[in-house]
Amino acid sequence: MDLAALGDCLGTSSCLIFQTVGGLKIGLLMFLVASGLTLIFGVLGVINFAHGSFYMLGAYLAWQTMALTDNFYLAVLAAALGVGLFGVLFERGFMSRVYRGDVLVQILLCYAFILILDDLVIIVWGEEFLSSLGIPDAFHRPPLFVGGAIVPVFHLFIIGFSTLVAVALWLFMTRTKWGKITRAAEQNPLMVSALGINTSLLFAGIFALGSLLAGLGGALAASERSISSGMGFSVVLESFIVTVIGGMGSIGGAFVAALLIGMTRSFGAIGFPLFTDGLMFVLMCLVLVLRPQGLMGRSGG
Amino acid sequence: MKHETFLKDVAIGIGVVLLLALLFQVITDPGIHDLIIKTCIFGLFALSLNLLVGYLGLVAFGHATGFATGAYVFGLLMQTGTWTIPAAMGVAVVAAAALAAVIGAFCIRAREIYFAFLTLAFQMILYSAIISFVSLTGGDQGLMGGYPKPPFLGIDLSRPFDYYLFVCGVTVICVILLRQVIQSPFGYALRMIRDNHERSYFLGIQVKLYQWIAFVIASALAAVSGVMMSLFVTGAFPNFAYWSMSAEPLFMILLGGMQTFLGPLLGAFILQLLNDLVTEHTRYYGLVLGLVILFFILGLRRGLLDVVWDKVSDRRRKAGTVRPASPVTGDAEARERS
Amino acid sequence: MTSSHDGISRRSVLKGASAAAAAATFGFPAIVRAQSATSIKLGIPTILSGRVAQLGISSTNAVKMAVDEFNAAGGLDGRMIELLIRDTKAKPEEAARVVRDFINSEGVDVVFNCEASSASFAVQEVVREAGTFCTHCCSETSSLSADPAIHSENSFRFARQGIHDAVASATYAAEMGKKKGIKKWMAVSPDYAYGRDSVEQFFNVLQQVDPEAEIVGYGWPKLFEPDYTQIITQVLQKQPDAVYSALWGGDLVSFIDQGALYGLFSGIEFFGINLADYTTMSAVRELPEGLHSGTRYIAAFPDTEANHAFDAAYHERWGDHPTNWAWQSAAGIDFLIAAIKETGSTDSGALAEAMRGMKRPSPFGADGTLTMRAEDQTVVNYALGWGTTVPKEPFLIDIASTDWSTVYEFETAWKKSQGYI
Amino acid sequence: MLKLENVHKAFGGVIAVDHVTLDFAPGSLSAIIGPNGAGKTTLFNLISGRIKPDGGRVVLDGEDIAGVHATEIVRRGIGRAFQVASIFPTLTVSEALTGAVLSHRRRTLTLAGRFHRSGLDERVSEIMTLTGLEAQADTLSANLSHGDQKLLDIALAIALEPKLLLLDEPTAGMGPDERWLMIERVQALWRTGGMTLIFIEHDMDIVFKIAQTIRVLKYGAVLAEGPPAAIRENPEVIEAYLGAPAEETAS
Repeated sequence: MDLAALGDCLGTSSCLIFQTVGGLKIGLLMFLVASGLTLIFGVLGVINFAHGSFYMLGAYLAWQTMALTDNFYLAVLAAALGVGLFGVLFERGFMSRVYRGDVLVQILLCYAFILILDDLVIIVWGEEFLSSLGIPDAFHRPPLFVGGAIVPVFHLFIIGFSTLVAVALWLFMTRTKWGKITRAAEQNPLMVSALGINTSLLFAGIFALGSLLAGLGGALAASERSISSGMGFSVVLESFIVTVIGGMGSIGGAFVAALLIGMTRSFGAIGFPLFTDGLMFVLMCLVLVLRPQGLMGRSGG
Repeated sequence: MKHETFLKDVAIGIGVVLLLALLFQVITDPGIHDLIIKTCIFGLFALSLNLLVGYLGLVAFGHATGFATGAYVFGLLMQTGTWTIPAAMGVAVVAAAALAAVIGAFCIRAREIYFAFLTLAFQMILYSAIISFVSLTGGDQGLMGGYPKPPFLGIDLSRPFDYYLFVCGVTVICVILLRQVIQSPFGYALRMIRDNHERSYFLGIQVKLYQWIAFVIASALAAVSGVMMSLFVTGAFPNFAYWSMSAEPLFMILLGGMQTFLGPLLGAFILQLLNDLVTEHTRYYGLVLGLVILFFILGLRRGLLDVVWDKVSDRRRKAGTVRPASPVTGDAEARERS
Repeated sequence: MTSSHDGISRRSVLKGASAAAAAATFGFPAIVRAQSATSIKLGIPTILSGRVAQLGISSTNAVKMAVDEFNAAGGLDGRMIELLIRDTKAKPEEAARVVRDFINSEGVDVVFNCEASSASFAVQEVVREAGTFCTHCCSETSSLSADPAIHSENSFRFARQGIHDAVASATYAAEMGKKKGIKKWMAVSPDYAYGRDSVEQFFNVLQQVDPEAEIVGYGWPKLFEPDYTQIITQVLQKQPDAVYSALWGGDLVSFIDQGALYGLFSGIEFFGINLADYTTMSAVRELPEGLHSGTRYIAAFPDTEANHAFDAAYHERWGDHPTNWAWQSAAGIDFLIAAIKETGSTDSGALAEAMRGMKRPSPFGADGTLTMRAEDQTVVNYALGWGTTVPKEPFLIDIASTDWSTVYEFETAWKKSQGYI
Repeated sequence: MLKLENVHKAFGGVIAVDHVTLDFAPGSLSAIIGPNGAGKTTLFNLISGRIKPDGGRVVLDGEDIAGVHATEIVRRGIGRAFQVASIFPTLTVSEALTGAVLSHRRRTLTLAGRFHRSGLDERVSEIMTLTGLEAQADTLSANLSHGDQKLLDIALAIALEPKLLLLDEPTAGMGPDERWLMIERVQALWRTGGMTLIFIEHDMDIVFKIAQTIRVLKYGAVLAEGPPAAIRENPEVIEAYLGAPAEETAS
């Protein structure tokens, strides 16, 4: 523990900017993935424990597209759509069969997919890790210097893009017909089916959207992270923590929680360098014990 | 009258231990011995978890907390070189129970998926602690360098037969105890809570207290299996506390069946066998295991022993000689319907 | 990606050249099966699945090459080596079970251990009890051989060691420090035993050879950490002259890629002990100029015909380059076969006796030879050095090799400080 | 024996029970009626400890039990059955009742000894006879008919030998003949058990036939109380409640 260092950091503008921008980037990337998890939980009431593997799949698909086309944006798009499609197949073919089963069956079904996907990517892409996608040419420029801190241009892009996605999600949920139906389904699924809305279609759609977000997160993260089998697990745990802290099913909550975790990691790395992971779990336990519905969740969950 | 069934269980238990001892002499392949040992260790681990999952309806995803605590406390005590095996074992189990008492007090406040992941979160904190507390735990390398296994009561656990019989015996004792818990009035109260916790409150059953006690008992038994595992490897390793160690007994429960008392034990056997056979032939063990799980979830829809039991009771039901559900097993269909 | 998977099956390996040889000897291939009854059995526990599968596979690849050659040459008076390779999924308790199974059920003559550290200790416990002959080919943790408490008469380590590397790194770093005026050091290393030991031993030796070296900070990402942003920003703020890192594989690649976005390597000298590795080097997107690396396995070092030949043969058969684990396993199997030939037996006591102090020509030796040091039964005098990385083959240039007499000197001091001698 | 004094409960601004003061005499049989949403079930939940009142006192035999935990209230002698039969699907009738009897005798925390019907058999058979469930002793609760499930729910409460029994619409979801059978059993239980009984009921014929006193709730407040004859004549009740009996009784 090094609280003095943390204090020093909070007192200098360069350190503050350094850690804040870093925390924002980490947090927003986390939000992309976690928002998918929380969206699916909100409507379908299941935790897609295989969500991290979807993230991994996104990274691999992006890498493959990149290898074929050498176009970063196309790679990200292909990963998002590809994983979205995979999500639909997963939901229709497997998950929808266990909605009425108990939690154990749902967890194990997802876990089976974690195992299968981890091996499948090895069979297809080999057991060696793959290099990152690299950043698009437009961002190949020296980093900016802001108040004594260094800020990579590409991080600004990630921050901007993720924020855009967050805003788009928010607009979708509040301004569109399907968004309203989604929120209604979170409150009362029976009512939605009573209204004559095809819930199977709705569920598949939500799963597609949630998976798409995981794929998108995976592809974007792969721009600067190496890709390997098993990379999804730490991600699903983090996403779950974000989901719990924010309130299961709450997109806004996930946004706040992801930023909170991002900042915890960023500043925690200075104050508690060896316990940043533990810190996340402690935070989650605190929330579960003190406010089980999460920061922005509805009560009674 | 009251003790008759317990004595019957004890008699069966003694019979099983004798049979296993005989098996050791008849089948001399140590690979089979190891298979039985690991089935016992993991079987007890899974059975203890099933007290929560099957009999109480609490899906705990952090059951390895007890397992790892048992293994580490035992291993650390043995490494001092001054402890006897039974004493160290006792302390390890009590330590795990005490830890479970604290963790359980928090976890039982949460329901369903929250409970599952809260137990997982506590386990991951333990894992982080084991990894970071290098001076005590050896960090990621685990408790290395082995420890002496001083003989007690004429039992020398460094001899294969002694260790084999020790594991079999301890497992059988724990299974009898667990069966006693399940068949006791307390065990029935657990079933009532699983079926309908709301109604249980209004019958005067303090639901949370019962859940907490069951949580502590299950963790203590998990610690026993952890101790036996520590003896198997003469050490303890952080992956005992890793999340995947908690997933294993859930598989076993799924494979063997959660409605039948010994289902998880069968599940442990299947998983060990699967592990041994599959890893000999392919390194895509995960793929195979994943497909097996899918088959059980979507194809069979319950564990193997449950299937067998349902078949048997179906036939007897048709013959009109048996009531629809055994008090031991509950009834899977009825539970699905509810 | 490229290796064949046939070697995984229980009793495979007597194939290809060896099968041809057997057929030539006995007239028909069916005899291969019967022959295996008297074969020399090697049980290999290793990691074939998960994130580090590549390492385990490369280990077994190297072993298969030597074994096929041995069998093709007629084995030991017709006794062929049979390989039993099992995936232990990097779990120590699984390694213990597999090794017990090897010894008790399969009756292996030798446990050829290709496990990482913690599983190696579990394997050591089993073979120590059973008395089986064992070679550890992958664990770099010094205490495995240095600590007398876990010593076994029949266990030999064929792997580089943390303390040796630390001496090599520190002497090189001190020299570079003088040349480039490096005073302030920082460490970025994975938060597990290997990463911590590596840093501790490096700084320990560094401060002895360069008393002016100052340590300004540590960054401890966890193993398999995907995102290094918070570590990188810390480094930038501490402004050290140089960073020492024991990161490896995909983690190291991610760190370099992410650090490059910040221009991290333009003002800071980077010393990555595990960088010059074929897999890693070919995965880094854009390698910054002038990074320093230790030698893991690289065909360019030692720059000898024998070493290039090994790389070429490996590449031809497996379509890939050897890894650090591959050369260590190759050395292990070479010594083992030599011991088998020398004693004409597979008795563990006899093999151990032959092994102790054995010195053999080897592509991986510092002076063309490797020595199995008798006192602690670990390999020494392997090629050890540091150089500067370049983005293309040979990947590492200006390599300075380490003087083993210096290594011995510091190693002895270290052993004393640990209470091992 | 049970007094409600100024009991108040609101759910996020919506008043469910509005300063209710009621007195139930020992051994009485009273009905609570009122339109849907009048706060009847909420009142039961407040008495039985399922929820805590925002204000007021719930006095049982001179002791305030407001805010006391449900299990403790059960121990003090209040049993209840639910509008939707609340039973244990995977237990047989006799097992469930054995569990309830064991709980009443505070033996469910016992780890020693077996869960045995012997020894308890007498009491369990007695309850089954009282409730007419003898024939179903070994039937799985989930497989019982709707009416029997309601009976079992009541039987579970009876097993606790309550001083005060709360029945929430014992005849809900039953056909006309079944209703009368049920209500006769309830009446018989009350007579033999010597307990105080309060029940919520929508069927006015039943209410007026068997209740000694009737309390009418509306919007959470007590609109009227008194013997059936008085209630029948009460103009406020007629206007507010009986004025539209067809819809209400049908619901």
